[in-house]
Amino acid sequence: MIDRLYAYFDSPRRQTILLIAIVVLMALAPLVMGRYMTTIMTNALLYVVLALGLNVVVGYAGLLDLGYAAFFAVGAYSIGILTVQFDWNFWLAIPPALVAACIAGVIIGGPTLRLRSDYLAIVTLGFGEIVRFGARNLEITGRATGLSNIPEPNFFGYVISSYVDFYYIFLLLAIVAVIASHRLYHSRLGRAWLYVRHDEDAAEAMGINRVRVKLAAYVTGSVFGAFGGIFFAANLGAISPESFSFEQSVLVLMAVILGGMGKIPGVILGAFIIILGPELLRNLGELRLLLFAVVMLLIMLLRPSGIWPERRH
Amino acid sequence: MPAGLTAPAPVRFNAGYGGLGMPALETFLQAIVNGLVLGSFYALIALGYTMIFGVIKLLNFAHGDVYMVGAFVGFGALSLVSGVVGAGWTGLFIAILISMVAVGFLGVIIQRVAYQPMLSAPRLSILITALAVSLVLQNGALSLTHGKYTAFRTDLGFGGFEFGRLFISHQAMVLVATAAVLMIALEFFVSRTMYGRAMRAVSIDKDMCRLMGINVNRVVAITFLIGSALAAAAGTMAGAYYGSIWYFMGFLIGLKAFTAAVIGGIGSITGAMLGGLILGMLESFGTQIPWIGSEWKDVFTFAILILVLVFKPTGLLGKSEVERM
Amino acid sequence: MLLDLEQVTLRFAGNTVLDKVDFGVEAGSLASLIGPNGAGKTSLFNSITGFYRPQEGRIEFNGERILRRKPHKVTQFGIARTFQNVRLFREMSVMENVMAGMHCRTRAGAFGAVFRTPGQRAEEQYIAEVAHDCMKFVGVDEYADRLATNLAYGYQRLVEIARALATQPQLILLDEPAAGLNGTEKAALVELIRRIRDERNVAVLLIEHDMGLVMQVSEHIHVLDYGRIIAKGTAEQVKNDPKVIEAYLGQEDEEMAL
Amino acid sequence: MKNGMTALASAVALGLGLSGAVQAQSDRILIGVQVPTTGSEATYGQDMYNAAELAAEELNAEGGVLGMDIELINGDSACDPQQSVNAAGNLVSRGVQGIVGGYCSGATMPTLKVYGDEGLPFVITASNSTQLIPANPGNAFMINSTGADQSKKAVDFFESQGVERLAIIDQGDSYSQDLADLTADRWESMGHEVVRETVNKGEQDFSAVVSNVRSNDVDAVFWTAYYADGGLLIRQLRQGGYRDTIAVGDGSNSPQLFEIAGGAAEGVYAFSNPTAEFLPAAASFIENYRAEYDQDPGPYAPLNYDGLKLLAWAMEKAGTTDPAAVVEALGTADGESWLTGPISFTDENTLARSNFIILEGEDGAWTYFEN
Repeated sequence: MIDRLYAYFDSPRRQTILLIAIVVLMALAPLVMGRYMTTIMTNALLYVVLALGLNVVVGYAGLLDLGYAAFFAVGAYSIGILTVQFDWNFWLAIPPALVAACIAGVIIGGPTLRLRSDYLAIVTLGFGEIVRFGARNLEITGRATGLSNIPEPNFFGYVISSYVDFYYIFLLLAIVAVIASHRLYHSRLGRAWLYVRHDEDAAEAMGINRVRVKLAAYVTGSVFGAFGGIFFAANLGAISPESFSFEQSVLVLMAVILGGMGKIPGVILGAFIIILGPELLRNLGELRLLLFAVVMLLIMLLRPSGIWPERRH
Repeated sequence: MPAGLTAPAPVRFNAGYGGLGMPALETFLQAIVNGLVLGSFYALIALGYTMIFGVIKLLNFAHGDVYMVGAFVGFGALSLVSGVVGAGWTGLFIAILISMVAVGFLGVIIQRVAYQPMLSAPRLSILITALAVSLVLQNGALSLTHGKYTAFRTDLGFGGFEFGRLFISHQAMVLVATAAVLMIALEFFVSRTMYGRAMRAVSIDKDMCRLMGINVNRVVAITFLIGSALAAAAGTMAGAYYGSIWYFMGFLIGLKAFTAAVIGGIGSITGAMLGGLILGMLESFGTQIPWIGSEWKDVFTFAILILVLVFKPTGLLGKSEVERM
Repeated sequence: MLLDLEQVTLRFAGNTVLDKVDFGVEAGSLASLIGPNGAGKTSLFNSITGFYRPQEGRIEFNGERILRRKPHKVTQFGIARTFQNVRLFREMSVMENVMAGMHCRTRAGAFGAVFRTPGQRAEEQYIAEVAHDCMKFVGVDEYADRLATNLAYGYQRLVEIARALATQPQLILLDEPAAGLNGTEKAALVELIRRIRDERNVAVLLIEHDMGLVMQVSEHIHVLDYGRIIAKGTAEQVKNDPKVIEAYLGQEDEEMAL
Repeated sequence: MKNGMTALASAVALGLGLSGAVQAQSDRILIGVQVPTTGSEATYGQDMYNAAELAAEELNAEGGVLGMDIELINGDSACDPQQSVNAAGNLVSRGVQGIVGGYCSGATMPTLKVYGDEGLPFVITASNSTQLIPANPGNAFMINSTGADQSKKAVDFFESQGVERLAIIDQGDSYSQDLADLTADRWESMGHEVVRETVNKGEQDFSAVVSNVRSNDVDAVFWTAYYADGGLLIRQLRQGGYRDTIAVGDGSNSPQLFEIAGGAAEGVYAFSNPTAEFLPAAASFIENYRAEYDQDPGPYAPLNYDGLKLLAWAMEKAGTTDPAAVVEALGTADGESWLTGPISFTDENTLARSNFIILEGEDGAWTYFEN
């Protein structure tokens, strides 16, 4: 049944129509959604951006990254530090934040890419925790309390402030992230990620610089994460280290896995499930995380390519 | 109220040891004792990582949580037997044994249900599966305990030996001794028994073992049984020693024990023991360095992990992997 | 000499796999490397292409020192290879497989991809053209959109050659390209190897157990035994070399069917 | 069963949220209770929720507020910033007219903006980090004494005990770091010595901290974070041979500290907000609470009880549930005595009078030590 549904939407034309329909619906949604629903959807859209970013690393390049929240944190804290501690303009602070994320990507990726995949996973986890401990213990990051009073971005005189404004910002970000993911996938670099993931040696024999290609995946992923973090910080107006915990990394990873690694629509679906699911089950309390964990395990055992897997003939 | 707690404050030594009141020797010895205790926990858990990695080349993310489950099973067992034998040393030893057996089998079940079907899948898939198992155990315990700390009460008391400022509790001594006995028993098992030798053979070449008629599946199962049982023993002892258990207790220590296994050389049993001790000592002494505040302690451990993995991934006693292709 | 090896020595854990190998391939020539099993033929390939790092010696390609260079660098210099047991990107299409070869001849990165810059689009077009050309050259163009894993074994071998050609090499190393092929396919392979040299002016170095095929295509044959070159010359010269006969007599299997 | 029903109810509410118009019905007043009813601090949170429920029942029994019944909505913050923002959004969407609660300062912080945007009255009953003060848009009122008050209490106490070198240990979260910073500054400014330590949440082994405490020869240890890890620390301090004074902040004033620390918690001091058993006015509260929930009220129950009553009082005083009017009315609280003592506010909307008391651990329970 479900497979036939996917098959139906396998044609690019139908996919485009479906996509446009979804975008139009999403754009109109705040007219009928209450504040709560809009907030949750904003959160889901943030996760779409993060999950698509992690998907570049895990889904495309096949590198298990358990510290993705670190990139998210670098984006959020760069903006926070520049605007709060140094009184920079929000928009001016974005380029340095992105540069910081790229540097973080190189620092984390660089020395570790020679490692075998399971070591890589644990090292990224360690880096993620180091970033969080750093944020918690440094003066410039506001220590455990974090940074508050991050100014609301001013867009040519219009102050982006209400929850609806941020909904549209994240909708825009998500659309850009989808387009960017799609274009990356169908590019020289995107193919190189797949080559390296499938067979490193054969890829190298084809003249592909394995380390460089993987590094590009980390840096690309970190830029996605940083964009998410930048607007996350602007939206909440305050950030603290606990938002960038290991659990956050795991949730984003779950979104990628649930939806199906590598496939854009699947990852989007995964992000929505990860955010909307728990809200629907809010009163399940702790059980919801257990539920997610069990679902994740079952997916790995029974349908390892996710709910909406990558299809190839 | 336990004896000794209300004793008047001891006479203070005058500062004169670089600002430290405590004589350097005693500080040093105390750090060794602390390092031994920590190292025993790390080593017991690291053994599981290393053994499982040896036979199926899997980094078992769930191992830290097996330790946590071990603590809860030990707690349950102690509650059951304390009515009969009390919550003293006897009760605790029985609880440890029960926990080891029960959790050992849990390890085998995990291996059969979650890992066995994934052995031929891509590496990324089995890693994620291991992560999922870890999350299931963690959140299962979270749901059962509602995320609260469970007090692990024993009648062991707070007694100990005191030499000046150096203080060694009875519990710490028994703990280190128990860990040592378990490790010696393991060493004996691996080097002298048939299954132990089979285990080493499987870790070198699985296909060859199959040809030679070794039941590889059984060897893998026994490895999980022993690895998990050791973690369960560590978990129960930690519960009794620290006095409380909770669902998240396996996360950090799991990471650290993994670090210990890596330092010693993953795949090497002696390496895991050595690595555990070294990491325990490093942490114990590292945090005495005045300019590394205790808030940076875990960063210190992670930094060691990353440095070792990047610069000497084979660890101290590990064998280098066969060249590619 | 296009490729020139001098005194190359490779050891693994105390075993000497290659022992002071002197060896060369001329531009635009057809050469073969033969020898009994375990003689070190594939090790020699791996040493040339950077997968192994010989401890001693000198390897030059076009006058450029390539010893201990990374594999992708060696490919960039103009040496392409295939693998003994076909290593295609199995879950990707034939087209995508062949496009892999173009990676080292193009340069667009993430920025170009995301913003679809004119340069990037022109480059994608170029990649597609070259890939088509290479698929056509080996005769797999009709399968361009098939998954590599769904192709018959013989075709997979051809795709691998097309992929190697797409790196635009001056020298191509084929590791047992005829293994697992039937008679007709072998004949076509001989034809293809000749065309690679004649039409593309690419030198070919072959490892092959099928002596018939080797004798048919090779202009130069090098014989490796226990990590040493024991003989070199034309097919006739090698066939009658007593050292070669002795080496092959040592192991009494199919290889003797000269 | 109850959980299942509320799950269903909230799923329905979510559906309604989609269709937009969730308006408060005019015959009742919706009040959000933002406390952690799940997660590691759930014990405290559930307790606070119960107390608010008790207060609401009493008010409704007396005819309600402005003639309308009060209805509570649980906004579980789980002591987690992101979850609490979602919960706050949920409360606002469902049309609450005021909020009581706020337990973990870190989780309370980001919700200030959510309620501030709507101008809703927010009575903060437990969170007391001084970091909340500058972030308050003006609609929030703190009825728990702040960390500044507590640090003052603590410093006075240590001074009276003749302490010279004080070890201050926090847990690296907003609340405990704030209290530790304030206390350290004050203690140093008085010319004494401070040894600062931090333990990481989730860590079981505190031997490094214990060694540092012992080797630095401190006269007293002050733990500024929550009871769960506090119990571990106290136990290990005693196990490690430390015998001088130990005191804990108001995050550790739970009876459960004794469960975890065992005998080691004997003689430990706690700075505490007024807990029910030591409040003269609270006798009937305790009785009612026990009757209703079959357990003792925890340390923050009276504050949350007062919080709800105070909000109701402000609505009565304003004569309307209009948020701006209620906020203004709250500001005029005049020092009338409530369960936890007199409540009036400073210019910063914090409690004008410190209400901290000191408790001492004795025979496995807290006893009153001094005011």
